[in-house]
Amino acid sequence: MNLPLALAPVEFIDDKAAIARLYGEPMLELPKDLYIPPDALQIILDAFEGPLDLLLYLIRRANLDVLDIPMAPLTVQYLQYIEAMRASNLDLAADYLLMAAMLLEIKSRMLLPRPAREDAEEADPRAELVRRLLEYEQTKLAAARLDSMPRVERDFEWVSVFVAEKVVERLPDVTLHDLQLSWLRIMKKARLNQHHRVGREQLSVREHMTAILRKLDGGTFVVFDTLFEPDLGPAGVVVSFLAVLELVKERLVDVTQNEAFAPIYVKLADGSCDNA
Amino acid sequence: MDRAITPELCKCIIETALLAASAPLSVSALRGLFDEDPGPDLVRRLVDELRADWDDAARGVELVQLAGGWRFQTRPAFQVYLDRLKEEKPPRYSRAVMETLAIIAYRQPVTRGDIEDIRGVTVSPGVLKTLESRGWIDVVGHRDTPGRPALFATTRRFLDDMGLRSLTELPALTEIERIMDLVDTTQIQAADAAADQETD
Amino acid sequence: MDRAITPELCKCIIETALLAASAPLSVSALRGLFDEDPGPDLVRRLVDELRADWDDAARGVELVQLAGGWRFQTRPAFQVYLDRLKEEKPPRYSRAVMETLAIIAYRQPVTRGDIEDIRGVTVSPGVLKTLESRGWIDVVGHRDTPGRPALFATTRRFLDDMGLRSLTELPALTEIERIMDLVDTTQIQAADAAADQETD
Repeated sequence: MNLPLALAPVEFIDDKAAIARLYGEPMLELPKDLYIPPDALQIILDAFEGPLDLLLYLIRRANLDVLDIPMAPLTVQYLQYIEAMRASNLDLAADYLLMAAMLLEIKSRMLLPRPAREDAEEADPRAELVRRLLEYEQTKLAAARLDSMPRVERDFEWVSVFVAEKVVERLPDVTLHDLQLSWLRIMKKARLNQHHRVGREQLSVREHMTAILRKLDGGTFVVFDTLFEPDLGPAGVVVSFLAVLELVKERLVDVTQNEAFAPIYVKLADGSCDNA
Repeated sequence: MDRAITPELCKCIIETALLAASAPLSVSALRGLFDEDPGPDLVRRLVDELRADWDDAARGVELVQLAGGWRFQTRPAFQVYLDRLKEEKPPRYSRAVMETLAIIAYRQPVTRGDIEDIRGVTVSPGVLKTLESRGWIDVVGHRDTPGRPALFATTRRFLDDMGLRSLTELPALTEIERIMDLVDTTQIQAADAAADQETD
Repeated sequence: MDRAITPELCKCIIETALLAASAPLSVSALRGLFDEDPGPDLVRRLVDELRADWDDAARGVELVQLAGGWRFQTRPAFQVYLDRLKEEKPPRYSRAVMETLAIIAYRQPVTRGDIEDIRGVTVSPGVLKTLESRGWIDVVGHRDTPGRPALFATTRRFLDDMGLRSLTELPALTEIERIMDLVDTTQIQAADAAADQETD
């Protein structure tokens, strides 16, 4: 009988196929005239992840106890697979041959007569193989479970909505505190150098100077009266007036009056508005 | 499973697809979600409903229609928060820029020469350009002296950005001078050190 | 503007950030959204509320906690629809890849030699490259043995992509592990006895 071709590593053989029983477990019929088409062998080889996987398959298929492996039939089975693959000139991985050697070694060690008492502590020659088989089987199961866990892109997707960004350059934040510190620094330096006397000045006069310059921005004559906002109250008007005087003093504006009591006009000093 | 699909489930599927999509989805793409095509009219109606639902819930994300189809995107008002998740440090102005700004704020209108006199160093054109492009200063006139230098002053925008109603709300100079002796000089030195590391 | 922030707005901002994020956001990252830190307790409470809100609304999207923090993701039940929009199928990994991943996940840090010992076959470089390029494993060091082989471990991205908060949430290696414990003791002795019988 040929080897079953529909190989699936988790498949178990049914009892009818067993030709013998070992320790109460069914044993497989050992194939005699082995013929497996080469392409089928390639499939067999591809179906296994390596010698451990193949061994585990043979053990599970025969419903054998991993902890009590009958070395002789298992080794025969394994070697037959290997031989079939070699006979078909398949590129057999060295790992498979290494395992064959290991199985034969275990088998021969078990055949050796053992002194009765002394080596009671000596390990079963199969122990290492059993450990490796169990560890590999554990890995196989873990891999299958890992593969069945919900995984991004296969079982779910991340949510990441588009961030509507205005393409603006991020500008530095400046606080009043920063401004204050900068000013303090300037003054500290000024004091140390004693070069410049940073005087105290009425800030609101400066503010009004700027405001008036803005009003005159067009470069045309502006009626003097309109520079004052009655809403600001008497103090505001006075400050505005001081601002105009200051502007005149700094020759930033021209004030003209054609005749007494005629309207007074204010205009930016000549050329002042060129680049404004 | 698809056969007994309700409009409610249909809407839920469309919403899920739009939330997970990495590009806008057209109505015809959305129709492709289903085994049995619900037709363009139903899909269009459901997308409209979705947009309204999200608007009503006043969320930070909205469903918008673009050339390529529909897409969920964050509302611009939330950008300020999302920006904070970015690792980058906030940019800072160099010491030269900050001192120039302080001088213009307190002594306006001033010329570049004035600023240089006070700071004791020449002012690079880049410094004034930085402040001008920020909209914080502008030229309000020219002094009637040789060369007719431009006079700089702070703008309305500057006041707005600083949270001031008028320049008089700037910390008063006299006050500053008074507290100057009180402020532990370490604070200034620390600020100096920080500013020195920056480039302009 | 941040000053008068209400818990409602706070929640809306957190929701927006989580919807827009391209990676999980931790509670401390979420706290960084605000100018004034609302503190970990409030943020945690609001995130919990958000999760409940989305669950109650029976949407196709849920808020989940992963190793890297919180993230919105679509529910697996909706994948059948979303798959229809995909132009290419997500990669299916070979058994070699999945077994290598399992070994690294459960026994990290491991060298390539360790993996080969357990699997009983040589590990092709492509297998490790596949896992590395997916961002699921990386080299965390080198074992101090001849050749100084690289030690592989799984990444946080692996946990996030598998929907896990930590490695302890990996499915336990139960049954077989139990057997393994017994192998070294009683079972081996029993096997010894049996082996003695076999050698006749």
